[in-house]
Amino acid sequence: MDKVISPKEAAGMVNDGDTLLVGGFGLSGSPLSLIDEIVEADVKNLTVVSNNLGEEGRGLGRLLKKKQLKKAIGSFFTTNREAVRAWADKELEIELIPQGTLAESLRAGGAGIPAYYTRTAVGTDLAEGKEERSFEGEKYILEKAIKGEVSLVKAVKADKLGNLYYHKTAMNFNPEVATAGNIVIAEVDEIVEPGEISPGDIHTPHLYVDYLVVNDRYVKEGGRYVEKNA
Amino acid sequence: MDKVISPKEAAGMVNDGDTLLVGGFGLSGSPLSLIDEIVEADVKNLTVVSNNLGEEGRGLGRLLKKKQLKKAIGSFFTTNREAVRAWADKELEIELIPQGTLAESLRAGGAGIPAYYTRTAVGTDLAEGKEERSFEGEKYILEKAIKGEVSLVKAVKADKLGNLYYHKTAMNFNPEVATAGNIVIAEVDEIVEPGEISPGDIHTPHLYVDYLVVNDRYVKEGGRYVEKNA
Amino acid sequence: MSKKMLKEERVQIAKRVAEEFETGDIINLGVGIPTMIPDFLGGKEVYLHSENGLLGIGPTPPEEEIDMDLISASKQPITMSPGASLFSSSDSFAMIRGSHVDAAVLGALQVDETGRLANWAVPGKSILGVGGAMDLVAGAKKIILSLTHQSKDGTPKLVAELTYPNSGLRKADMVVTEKGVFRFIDETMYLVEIDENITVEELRKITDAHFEVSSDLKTMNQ
Amino acid sequence: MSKKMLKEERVQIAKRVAEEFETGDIINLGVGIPTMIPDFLGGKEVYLHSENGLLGIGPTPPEEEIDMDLISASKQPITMSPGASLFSSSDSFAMIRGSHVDAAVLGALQVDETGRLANWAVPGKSILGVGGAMDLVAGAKKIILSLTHQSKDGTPKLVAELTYPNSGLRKADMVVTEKGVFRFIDETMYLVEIDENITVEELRKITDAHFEVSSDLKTMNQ
Repeated sequence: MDKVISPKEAAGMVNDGDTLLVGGFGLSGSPLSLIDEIVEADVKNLTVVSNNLGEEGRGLGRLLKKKQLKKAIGSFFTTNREAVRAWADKELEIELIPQGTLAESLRAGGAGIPAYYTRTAVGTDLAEGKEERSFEGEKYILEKAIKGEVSLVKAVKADKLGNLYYHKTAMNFNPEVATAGNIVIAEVDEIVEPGEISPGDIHTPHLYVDYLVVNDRYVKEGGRYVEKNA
Repeated sequence: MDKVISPKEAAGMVNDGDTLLVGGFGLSGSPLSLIDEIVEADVKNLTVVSNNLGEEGRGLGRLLKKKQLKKAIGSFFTTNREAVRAWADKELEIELIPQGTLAESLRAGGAGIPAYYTRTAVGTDLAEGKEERSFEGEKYILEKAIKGEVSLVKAVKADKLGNLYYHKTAMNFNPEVATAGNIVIAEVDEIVEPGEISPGDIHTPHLYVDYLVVNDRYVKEGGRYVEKNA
Repeated sequence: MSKKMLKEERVQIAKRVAEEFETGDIINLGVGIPTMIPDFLGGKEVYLHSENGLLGIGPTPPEEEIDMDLISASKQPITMSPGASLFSSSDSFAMIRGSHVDAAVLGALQVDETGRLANWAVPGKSILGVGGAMDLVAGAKKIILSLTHQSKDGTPKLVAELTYPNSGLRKADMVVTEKGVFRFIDETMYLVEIDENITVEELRKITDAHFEVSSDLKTMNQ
Repeated sequence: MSKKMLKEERVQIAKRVAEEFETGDIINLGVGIPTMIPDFLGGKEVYLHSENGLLGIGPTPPEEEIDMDLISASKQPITMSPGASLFSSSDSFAMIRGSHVDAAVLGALQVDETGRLANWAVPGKSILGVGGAMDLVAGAKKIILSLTHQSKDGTPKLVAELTYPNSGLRKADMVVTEKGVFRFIDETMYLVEIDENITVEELRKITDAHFEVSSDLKTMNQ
């Protein structure tokens, strides 16, 4: 039951046209090594579901730069100028989802809930085409679960079984993303023995995690992940 | 911002006819002192939402014995003979909900989700009267959120702000119950200073908790809570 | 039937179900016979999910280490195996409903010849308990039913059509009794293994459900 | 208008919003002016919720203690105050959507005279970012808008009717600008406080929205 594979093997599981679910809030909690590996693997026509597209030329921004993306689904792309330009040039489709709806739809995808109702976005442009329904006199819209072929998450630590521990607010969307992909790959800085992460500290239990990859490209310096050979 | 009140003050917040949401799986994680206090407060016509009704004459079983309950909503009452008898004698209404649906509906109640779809119970007697709908060729039923006037939860530890830490599987329904009541009262064995429970160990953040009550009737002996003066 | 024989039958069933698992499987064990399965896993490392909020049930603790706040879904004291994790009820059932549990081993009152099952209520009696049964039936990747072939009075539990309230639309993948092992393929029941002390003809007499006999019929637990 | 004056205006707004809070309040602060509010809370202990997964934002860390995996929703480095807790995005937005956050202080591009607001998109421009704005508008117990009274070119932001895409059906409870404080009662906008350097008549000239003047009109920040 060894879940540890090489970054290259992990990238090989991503196919042209796949929908990738990717954890992270900006660059924090983003599986940077895995993303770089996918950039090198040259797959294309990908749909990425993630809160942002990393930053310009960093993290998921690299997949955009290399034109491997067909579509981005998330809550905030405005600050990535390349995303804005690619969208304007019709090189990139964008589907905007309120941040909380994005998180809940990913959770629903992992939890066997095909759809749920929310007040968020009722009456706005983002509710267009979505079914509206009242409960106890208030209006809600129906939101569908989000699932994908491959989930990529980043944890600071895993045990060999695949239990994950996230560091502070680098947790963000990772626990939800880890439940909603057919194949779930976790990039981690460190792998320890089972039992070393105590039962109450495990954020993502191992039944969600198919493969572990050790982050081999980035080190944390001065509170930031920087490229090892940069 | 002192959230600590006496058990008597806590029980005084429960009114005749209220719906109480109560944490616990059997007696484990059950707010035993608070329940006893409510038994003495003599309120009646209560609806209790909880996985079980404690055990015969223990925990929520005491509210039943004293005929303070109008209705019980939960997943498993068969092993409480008094509940079975009260139901047969039409002294107690029972609404049966699958355990996972109960947990999810309480979560939905706290999370501002009025309703969601699930496969659980489709085609069974427990789906009677529930709306059925297909998503991608599979059948689901619509389940509504559960909310209540007062939530009663049990944690082993709280800090003064009201952050809660549950002990092992005594967690069970408590985190969900703590989100879904208008008034949320937590019974705890111990209250510590803010910061003593580390940020990653807090199971229920303090924004959910209105009042804290110290368990003054039960002590843990040989791995079981027993009455202090029994 | 003596108590001893019943115990043997239950062991026979538990032993056979245990063979189904592979190292790494996530398994949820219902009450009754399924709770005996861990004793027969041999070297296989599987992970036991308890719907009240734990993945990684360890061995039963000695009396002096019992903590009734560390219990299984059957409310029995347990321990945690290395790598175990704790979570809330909604998180636990998200695992079940979301099909992250590889197999649920459940008892059943009846199973019909297409695999539909009844395991929570008896007609005419009070319906006061369902627990996690319907969530598991709807959500687990594989449903294995473990039950004695007949009820105490000899009534077949493998029936042509359910007379007890069903537990969901989802059908079982496999049925293990002390008399044989059945698998469902395209809603048809196949006998794939049979106890050495019974013939197919004798088995048909105590089985109300129609079943086909696998061309590759084997002897059970051998 | 000089940069200094703009800074003063922003301080004026942040200071006034800070007065709204009581010890114990759970507050979510949007980007821009709202991030200045913590400096003006005085002794009041409030708890700052960050939608990326933290309750209890502490002071900005010194450079040598910055950890870019401990950041606010504006992606700025933060610290944790005693009693802070960490959680995932879905848990964080369950708090917001479920109305467990006492107040959201948001910027706005426009607010109409009934309290409806626009704070995420400009007509004709690409709509590529919404973040948590709509979740907060729909879910927070109280919506306080903090914005400069006019845009840089003098266009009123308090309008009779929105021309920008709205952020939800939910209406604001309060608007604070450097010129005054407005509250909504039954979908009518009331001026309740006014800056000492402007008259009501002058204020009407730079306000497109119709507002009533409170019978109890006070001077702002005094």
